[in-house]
Amino acid sequence: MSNTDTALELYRLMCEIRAFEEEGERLLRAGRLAGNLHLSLGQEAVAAGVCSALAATDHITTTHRGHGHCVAKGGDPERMFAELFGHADGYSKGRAGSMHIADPDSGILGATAIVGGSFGMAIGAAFGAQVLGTGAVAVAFFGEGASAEGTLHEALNLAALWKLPMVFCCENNQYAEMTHVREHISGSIRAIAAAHDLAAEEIDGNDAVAVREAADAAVARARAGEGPTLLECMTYRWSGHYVGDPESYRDPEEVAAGKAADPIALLGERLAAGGEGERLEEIREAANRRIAEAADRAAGGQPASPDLLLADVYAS
Amino acid sequence: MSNTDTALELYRLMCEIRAFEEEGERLLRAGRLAGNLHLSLGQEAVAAGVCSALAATDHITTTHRGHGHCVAKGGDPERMFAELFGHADGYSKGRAGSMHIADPDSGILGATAIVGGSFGMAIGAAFGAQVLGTGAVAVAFFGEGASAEGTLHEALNLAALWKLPMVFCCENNQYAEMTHVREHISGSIRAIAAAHDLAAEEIDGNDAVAVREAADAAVARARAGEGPTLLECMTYRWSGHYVGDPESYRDPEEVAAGKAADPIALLGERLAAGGEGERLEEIREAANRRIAEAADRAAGGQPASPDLLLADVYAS
Amino acid sequence: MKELKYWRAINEAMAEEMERDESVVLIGEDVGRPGGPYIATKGLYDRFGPTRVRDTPISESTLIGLATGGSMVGLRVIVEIMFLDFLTLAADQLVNHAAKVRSVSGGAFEVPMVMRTMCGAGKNTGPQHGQSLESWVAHIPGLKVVWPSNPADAKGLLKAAVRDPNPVVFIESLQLWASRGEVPEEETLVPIGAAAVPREGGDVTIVSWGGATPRALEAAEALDSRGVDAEVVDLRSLAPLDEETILGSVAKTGRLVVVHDAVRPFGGGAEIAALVAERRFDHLKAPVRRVTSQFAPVPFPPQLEDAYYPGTNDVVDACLASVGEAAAR
Amino acid sequence: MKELKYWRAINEAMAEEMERDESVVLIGEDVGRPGGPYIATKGLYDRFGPTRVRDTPISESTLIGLATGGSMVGLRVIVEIMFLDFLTLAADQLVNHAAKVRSVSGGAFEVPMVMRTMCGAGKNTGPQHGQSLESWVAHIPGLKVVWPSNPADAKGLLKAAVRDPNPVVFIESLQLWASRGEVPEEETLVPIGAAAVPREGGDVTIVSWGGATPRALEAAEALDSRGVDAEVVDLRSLAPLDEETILGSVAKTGRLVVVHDAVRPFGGGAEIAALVAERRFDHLKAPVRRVTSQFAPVPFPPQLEDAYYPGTNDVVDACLASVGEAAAR
Ligand SMILES: Cc1ncc(C[n+]2csc(CCOP(=O)(O)OP(=O)(O)O)c2C)c(N)n1
Ligand SMILES: Cc1ncc(C[n+]2csc(CCOP(=O)(O)OP(=O)(O)O)c2C)c(N)n1
Ligand SMILES: [Mg+2]
Ligand SMILES: [Mg+2]
Repeated sequence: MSNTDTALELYRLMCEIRAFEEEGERLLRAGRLAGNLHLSLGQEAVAAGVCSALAATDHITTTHRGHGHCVAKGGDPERMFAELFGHADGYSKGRAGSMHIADPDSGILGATAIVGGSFGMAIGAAFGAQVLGTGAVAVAFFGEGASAEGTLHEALNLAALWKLPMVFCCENNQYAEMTHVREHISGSIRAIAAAHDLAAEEIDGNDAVAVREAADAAVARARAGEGPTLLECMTYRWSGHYVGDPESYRDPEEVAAGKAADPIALLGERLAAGGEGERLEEIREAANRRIAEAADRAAGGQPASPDLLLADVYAS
Repeated sequence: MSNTDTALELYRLMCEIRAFEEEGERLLRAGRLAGNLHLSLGQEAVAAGVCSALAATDHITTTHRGHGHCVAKGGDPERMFAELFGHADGYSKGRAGSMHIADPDSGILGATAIVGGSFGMAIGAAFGAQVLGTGAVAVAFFGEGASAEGTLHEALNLAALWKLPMVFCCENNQYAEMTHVREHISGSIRAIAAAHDLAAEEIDGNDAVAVREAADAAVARARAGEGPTLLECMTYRWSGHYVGDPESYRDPEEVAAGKAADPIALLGERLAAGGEGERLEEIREAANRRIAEAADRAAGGQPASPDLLLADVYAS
Repeated sequence: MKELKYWRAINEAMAEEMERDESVVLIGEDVGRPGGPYIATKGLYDRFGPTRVRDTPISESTLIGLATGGSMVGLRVIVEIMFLDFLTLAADQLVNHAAKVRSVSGGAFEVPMVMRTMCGAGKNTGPQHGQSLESWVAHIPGLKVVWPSNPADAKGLLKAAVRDPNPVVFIESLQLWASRGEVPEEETLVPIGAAAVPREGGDVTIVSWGGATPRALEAAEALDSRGVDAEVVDLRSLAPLDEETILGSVAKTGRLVVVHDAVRPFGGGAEIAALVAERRFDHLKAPVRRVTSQFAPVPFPPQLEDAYYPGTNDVVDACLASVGEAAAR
Repeated sequence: MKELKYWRAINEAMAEEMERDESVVLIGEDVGRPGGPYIATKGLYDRFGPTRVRDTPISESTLIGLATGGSMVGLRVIVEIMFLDFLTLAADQLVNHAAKVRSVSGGAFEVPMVMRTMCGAGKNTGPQHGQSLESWVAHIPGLKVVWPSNPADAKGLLKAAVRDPNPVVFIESLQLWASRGEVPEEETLVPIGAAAVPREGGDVTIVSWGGATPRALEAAEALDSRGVDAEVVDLRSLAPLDEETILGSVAKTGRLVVVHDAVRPFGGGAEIAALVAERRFDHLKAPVRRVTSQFAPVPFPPQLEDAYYPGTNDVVDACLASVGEAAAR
């Protein structure tokens, strides 16, 4: 793919993620979804940049804020919405909700609602790839808040020791729930990784192309057996921790400044400057359409049936 | 205290630790102790250097290999032996054994048989000291193997964030059970601590004076509210992981080289060169005597009674 | 008496205990300036300051360690572990350390800490935020475990827990969060280890705790209109267990139905049923019955929750079946 | 038939399964070149090489994660967690992740892993290496839990566990480590979920598992000489539980005694007792009885272990009391 094609692809993915999150928010605010929803608005460049560097046979694990990663990795938005609705067509047959999207076909091992819970499964997939010689790479997405969990340390150490084909992708959006990173983390996450002898890098997480380039390099290293990389992607969480969060803990000015660095606008401007301006509108609209249609179709599905409550607890 | 007095004190402590461990080994091999015994032979300089820098009101937590720390911190060898024997006078009333020595009077919060389990209690004591303004410092002893547990990461981060009066003392004796550190830890432990913004330092863990100086500085920093320090003390485990370990996993030559760097001999030579030679024999004999008498008295105690099995489970 | 919401009762208990005793401190994720993820700690940071009310990193294991060590050296630490499910991240520090300190130190150290934690059962929190793991902690010597079912007990038990010299696991129900109830104006401690009998009756004993108790009480009301007089025993404490109240009630009614939101196998209801089958066998007129959730991960959507958790009707049915059962022997 | 020690049966099971299926791998602390802390993995590193047999750092939580993820992408990972007590460090990965993967993925992913772990009960391992936490794992939907009491079951259950498509917690008893028993020469799988009845009898049912089973059998022998004919049900699997065998036995004998090394409150015996009190109430001629360890941290010295754990005599006494009890109704 040419650089322009790649950039257009990133643009498309980001528009789909944004549309997904906005549609989710709309549905929740309209009272059509139960439970909590954690949006990745403003963080689209990380999901798009990293997942577009992967093949369908590569694996990711994600978090409570994982819709973007799943959309970018090739998850089906209709089945994702179905899961949000608690409908039978959902990835979890409507049983588990928005924080539990898993799909072998697109390489999504799963999301988790346990902060810091995603490293284990990812490192296991990387271990599996290494033993089986499949050449697959595993990526663990996590927030800067999750970096305080001991699970990160254990996974960094093991991945480095065994040179696992693994990318640790930290989305540093500066907040963990209602608390700023400066109250959570002493030292930088990339420095901690570097001390464990991983390749580690700080990236402008609002620049999809920069993320993509770093991801390409990290994935190449992993595939070549050269070991794991940690990417610390600096970004900002536009929305509250969850939809409906009163957000009394942060300054509206800070939020406005965060939103000014809109990854979609940023890439859009760059593409426009490169003469691709007229395609953007079309891409955006196609993305919105695709997502809206997916949501509509999902809305029309069957609610998960209590008959399936006990299904899939055990394999036989 | 003059430098010489300090050195003599370190010498005495190391002799007592050595005597304690040798007596424990003798008793176990004679079939007089149940369970496992993990000796700190060869690591005496770390326990002596660090604990002698502390006041009785300062706290330590220790590990499965903790006799040395307890002796150096002022634990009563008789009550320690009583615990090894399972006798009623033991620190745990004979219920819990060699891996569970705790004593408020000498500031020993407790040992733990859970690798990586000692950070929590220590960091809690440092937190307590900070809140209550007692000026006390807490030290967590741990092995380099324990550094692979996530608990270290969490504790380093929290201690640094809150500037807790805390010293992390890693005894890097190169082995965790039967596995060498190079198969356990990627990167160095002090580098990991430094990445968390702790003061961190490598120390010759066989040089009691060097350990003491580093500990003095770390304790002073902690007391002054300047935050935690990690000391990585390089040493060697002379004995097997436990008494009776066949040790097929390491080279007798390596062991011989390790034993050549005997911390007691090292300090003894230095003291002798400084003209203190004739006092050493006396100190050694006094230490041996003190420990032998403690073991004897403990041996004559009453076995823990089943009546006390249910005592102390709850406070009322 | 005054009316308070469940969460507010918890909040008041902490405020009063912190006011009363300077050694009481509060730590947890977002408990400080933000006032807690579910506002349970609202106002405490402003009132007691950053030394005694601390936001922490997301490090559950170390939070329990902080509470343990801090409580050994003179503090009384209230540590909030956001959800009961996250006990799984801190279990070593709680079970292998906090619970055992007193015994392994020969009684020399005490650990007067409280681990406050939320059970999300019934509120669409899904498989990792809705688990009822009370039987795990109640199985561990050295821990006390309480779970209030109403605002008055929430306040009185939390105050008692703060003053207790042992590590207490204090479970709160998200499903009761906004429920209201009368709470005494004057200072009132609810003793740990004493069950309540919010409804007396002679035909069947319903034992429940926490979020399930309101359903047990509703069931008792419904049974009343069908001529069955149910007694409800609200455990309040799972450890220590108030065996005498349970056994006394069954001695009177001869019938036992246990209701809980945890899954059935190896859940808390097994202990109650076993106890009665051991010690009130001669009084039992019918098989014991357990009314529980289904043996599956906690589902997220409302219609599945309805099917998953034991409802009032399920309790009514179990009691009717119990009463209908002829004494076979 | 050939005679094998318990540990050797475990070792053979792994060797045979690794030979049979290349996707079977083994990870854990010291399991590689050193052959395992208790030599269970002796020879496997030499035979299957460093790719499939790996020494790991001391990171229990991540070991379970490795096993989970690896087993989702095509491996069958046997992960050794040195002691059952250390489950407390890995509980999140096991309970919130491994156990739930299949359900939350809508059945799309399977986790064919085995967590092998040692229970140190009865061998002077003290309060943090001797806990019997089987009721914790048996309470979790999605996990299977087995605990062999003899070499033949150890071998056959481990082979079955490796082939099972679900996460299986495989508990091994240090107190049985060197015990010998007959093991079939030919390949034999012991089905998970099926109890054994190593001794039939008509007067009283003794249910036990793991390390307690030999004491149950000894007690049955001792009872025989006193004219009491005890049936011993060795569960082998705690999850799924072989309810039919338990209930069938009690239907015959009318009496139940459960024996285990875990503490009583909220322990495994409660589930067995509750099950019987629910479903064989009409057959019961006497109160159910549980014979368990004391409600205290596991003690270290031999004389306290003797007092702490249920001994053969305690089982005999409980059975005699049960048989002596008149059917009250
Ligand atoms: C183990 C655990 N602890 C606490 C929580 C509650 N919680 C949910 S999200 C969150 C903050 C996570 O912050 P971060 O990792 O930065 O991710 P972000 O929300 O910013 O994407 C917390 C504390 C949880 N779900 N799991
Ligand atoms: C959580 C936990 N995992 C594993 C063990 C088994 N174990 C006991 S000591 C040990 C090695 C510890 O190595 P290190 O920390 O270097 O201490 P050392 O023995 O060298 O003093 C291991 C793995 C344990 N006791 N606890
Ligand atoms: Mg964040
Ligand atoms: Mg070591």
